[in-house]
Amino acid sequence: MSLRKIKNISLLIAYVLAVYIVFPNNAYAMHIMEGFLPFNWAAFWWMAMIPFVIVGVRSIKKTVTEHPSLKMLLGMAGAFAFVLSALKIPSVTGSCSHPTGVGLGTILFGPTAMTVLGMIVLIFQALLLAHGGITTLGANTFSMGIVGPFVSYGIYKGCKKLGAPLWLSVFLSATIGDLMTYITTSFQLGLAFPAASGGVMASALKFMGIFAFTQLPLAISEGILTVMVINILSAY
Amino acid sequence: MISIDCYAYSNNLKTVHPVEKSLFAMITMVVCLTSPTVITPLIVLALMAGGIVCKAGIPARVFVKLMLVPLSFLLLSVLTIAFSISTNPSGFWLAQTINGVTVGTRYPDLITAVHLFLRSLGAVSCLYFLALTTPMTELITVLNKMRVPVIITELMVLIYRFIFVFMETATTIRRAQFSRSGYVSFKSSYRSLSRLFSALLGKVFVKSQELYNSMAARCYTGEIKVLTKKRPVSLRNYLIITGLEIPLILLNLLWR
Amino acid sequence: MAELILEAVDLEYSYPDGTNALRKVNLQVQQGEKLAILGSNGAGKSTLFMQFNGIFRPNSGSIKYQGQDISYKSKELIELRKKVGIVFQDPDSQLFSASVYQDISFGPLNLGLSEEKVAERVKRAMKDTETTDLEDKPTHLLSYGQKKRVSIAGVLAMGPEVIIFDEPTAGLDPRHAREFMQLLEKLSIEGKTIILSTHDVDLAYSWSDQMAIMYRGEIIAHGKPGELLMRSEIVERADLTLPWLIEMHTELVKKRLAVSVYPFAENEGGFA
Amino acid sequence: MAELILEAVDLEYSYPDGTNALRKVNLQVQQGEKLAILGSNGAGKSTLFMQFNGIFRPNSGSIKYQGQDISYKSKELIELRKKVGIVFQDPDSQLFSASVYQDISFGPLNLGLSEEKVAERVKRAMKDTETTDLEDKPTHLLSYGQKKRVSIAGVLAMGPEVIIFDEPTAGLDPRHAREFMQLLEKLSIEGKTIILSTHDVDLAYSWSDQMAIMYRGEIIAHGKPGELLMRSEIVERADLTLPWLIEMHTELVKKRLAVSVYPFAENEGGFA
Repeated sequence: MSLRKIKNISLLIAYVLAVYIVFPNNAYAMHIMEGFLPFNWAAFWWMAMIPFVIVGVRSIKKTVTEHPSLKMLLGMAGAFAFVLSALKIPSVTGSCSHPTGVGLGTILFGPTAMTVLGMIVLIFQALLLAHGGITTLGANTFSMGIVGPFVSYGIYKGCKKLGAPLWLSVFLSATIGDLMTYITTSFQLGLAFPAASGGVMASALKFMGIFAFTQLPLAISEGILTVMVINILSAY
Repeated sequence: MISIDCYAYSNNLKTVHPVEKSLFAMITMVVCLTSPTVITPLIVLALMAGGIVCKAGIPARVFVKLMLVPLSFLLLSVLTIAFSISTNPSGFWLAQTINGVTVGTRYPDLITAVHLFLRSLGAVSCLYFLALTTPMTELITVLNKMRVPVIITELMVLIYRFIFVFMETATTIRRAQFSRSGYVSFKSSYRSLSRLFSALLGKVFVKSQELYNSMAARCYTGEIKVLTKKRPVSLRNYLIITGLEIPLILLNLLWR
Repeated sequence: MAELILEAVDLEYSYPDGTNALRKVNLQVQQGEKLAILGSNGAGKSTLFMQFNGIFRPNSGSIKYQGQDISYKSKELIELRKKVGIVFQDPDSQLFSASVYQDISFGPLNLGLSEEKVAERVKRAMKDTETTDLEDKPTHLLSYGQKKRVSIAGVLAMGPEVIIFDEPTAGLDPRHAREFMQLLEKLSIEGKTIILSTHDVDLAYSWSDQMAIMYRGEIIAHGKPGELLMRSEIVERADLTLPWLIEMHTELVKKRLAVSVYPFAENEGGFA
Repeated sequence: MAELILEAVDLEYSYPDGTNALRKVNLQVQQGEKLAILGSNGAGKSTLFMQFNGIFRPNSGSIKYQGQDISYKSKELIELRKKVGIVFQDPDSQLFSASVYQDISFGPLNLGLSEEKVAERVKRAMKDTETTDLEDKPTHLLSYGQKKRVSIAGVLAMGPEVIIFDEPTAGLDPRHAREFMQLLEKLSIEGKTIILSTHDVDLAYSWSDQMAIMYRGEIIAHGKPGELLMRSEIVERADLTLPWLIEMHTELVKKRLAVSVYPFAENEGGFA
């Protein structure tokens, strides 16, 4: 083995170890923390979020006037999503992660409702657990409450149309929904902090690379788990 | 159950009007975010630490522990910004070239990273000031005053209440699973968790119907109206906020 | 005192999934009465209660409030629910807000009262249920007994004439159950009509002045508690046990140590 | 019979939020014993139980199983939990699987047994708890009493030596409570050691052969039930009520109608 190869391998090991030390539980890696985005970008993502929230509010209002008991159901679904995200799931690499519940929620309640619920859950995560933040709420809602659910929903519907079995549609929708959330966040960070050479793309790729270690296994674990839950639910 | 939440109901500032606390926290946060210098975040950090520990009476140990929560995200992201990989070894301040690929940090990136690090910590301390001193139920009424759509605040009321109900259920189910040797292997962990999730979800459906019935029994007709106890408005507090913010804003402006 | 306030006439009800929950239920409740409805789990007690303030609508038969069939139009329903309050068994599915004060104010606000009136009512209800010092605590930090008291306050604040309690002492330890019964006594003295369901025969016996026994969706007996419980065949059919006072008495009568009238006047019984 | 199976030594425990839950708890449980732990809500009964199979770890002091300090390494914990099973109070949180069969098989499957072995155990446990005909039913359609039985089956299927029941009769109507006590008797005859918590003094008195009284995280008395309950100051301090047999006896002694030994031998008491 050449010296170079050893150096490369040891660099990789150092990276893995570093991630393990920094992320003992992979806690909420993909919520951009309070104050991390520059003011302009924080404001931009807030603006980007608002139209989607308005659409979500309208659609919820409509369903709720037709079926008043759905308000309680939505409220409890939101609480459920919060509790879900506070539980650790064993990741396929052997460590632990927190599920996002985006895939499950979208399949059950649709993407527009998930935008509003997602935003509220993110507010509570910021204020009760200090994961994410108020200024970064727009950016986080955009990735977790808008991109994630809509991608999940599209894939779920698309797969069903193509005649894929339920488990596959559910798995792909939850896994890819999760991955898209993380890719969006990487781009948000890349946009705010472009690299001196290579710009936004280089920076986004850098963030993707760093978080891949925690996010890829999480996405797969969550996919598996969502399939198992949907299986139990559809059996009874 | 959630320590931040517990302190919000038991700290010395809990009777201060929620609008005053929100204003103070949010203005300071914006000031911190827009600061061109590392001095402002440091002052903000000290100010909030003082407010949380001395005024609100929250143990310093708790505050320090909470400040460590976002540290994993912060360190990893800040390092990502500080270090870059490139095939062009020029312009690096500190670097290591292996195989034609250079890993290292450039001076401006390093400055950005340090600034970012402090700014985030300053902003987080503002968030903590708000979260640790203001009960969530009162924050929701502040949102009401800000004309946030009613449906959002209504959902927030319900979600906040039932977070704790479901958390308790989840905890008892988990204990029951542990006592029957759940989570002992990889396979059993997935089995345990998927059942925990679906059992909880089942509860969501049952409980929401029960809640609807019991609210209907109390004349619920579609809108969740509640009365919140009014907190006294203090002119003195507004003066303090102004007195603290103006120098900080001036510092930001003069630095440019 | 002998005025009919609430009445179920030939009530039939089955759940949407087809479960037969109530079968030809007839029941009269007098104003100011203390009525205990005894029955095992699943006998139909809770389902009957949901009929009393119009949450469920009977398949046939009717509910009368002060002699009039209740209407299921939303305005009249609100009038009814103002008069007939239900305290549900599980406070965790009744309390919707984390703030005690907010939760209690919900009912009176729905009645369209002014904010001052509501504030006054909330204060009064908190005083009556001794929850005033819980005001600033979030619901999730309260004990089970405290939550129970808050949920009662939420109903009291609406100023109902009839208060229905679904299994009120389930999950309470003896001391809290005793405190709860004292609160009930107070309400009764104030002139409220009180209906409660329980499967604790001792409690029902010592507290109530009327008793109904339900079994599988039917009311199989209704009358004075002492008379009812002396008929041990009914008690056994309803999957209940005899109260110890009566059990003791029966033993003593067998051994010719006591005379065969029913033991003690009501409200002098054992625990509770 | 006189062999120690489970022991708590100077156990101290406080919850992460600082609540002091257990204070210097010492308790010995003999093999094959029927131990009732009495106490009001929040006395620390459930917290103590969670220590017995290692779900909570004491701040100081220790739990001994068959004379050895228990270890908190995951392998040894599995061994311990195989021996010491807990049936939790709320069957809804114990039944987390969709069907009865799935739920009962959860424990044995986690022990890594072969499918045949698991099937055999499940069958046996269903027979013992008379739930065989519920096998394919979804758990949410069961009645409260059935849920309770299934949750016991889930623990029995793991083949424990010691079975702990947290408030087993809470929420059960008298008939189901009676059936449950019969099941307990059967398990006891098979040689299982049984611990249960309750605030029903009558039940504890008539069933147990050892009794401990907990109050605010401490065990304030431990001994034979008859002797313990004659000391009314303890019972009152623990916010409990006297069993009616003893209450009656005390009254009779006062009126000089009976002699002052404690009434009836244990296991001959009233209801249950």
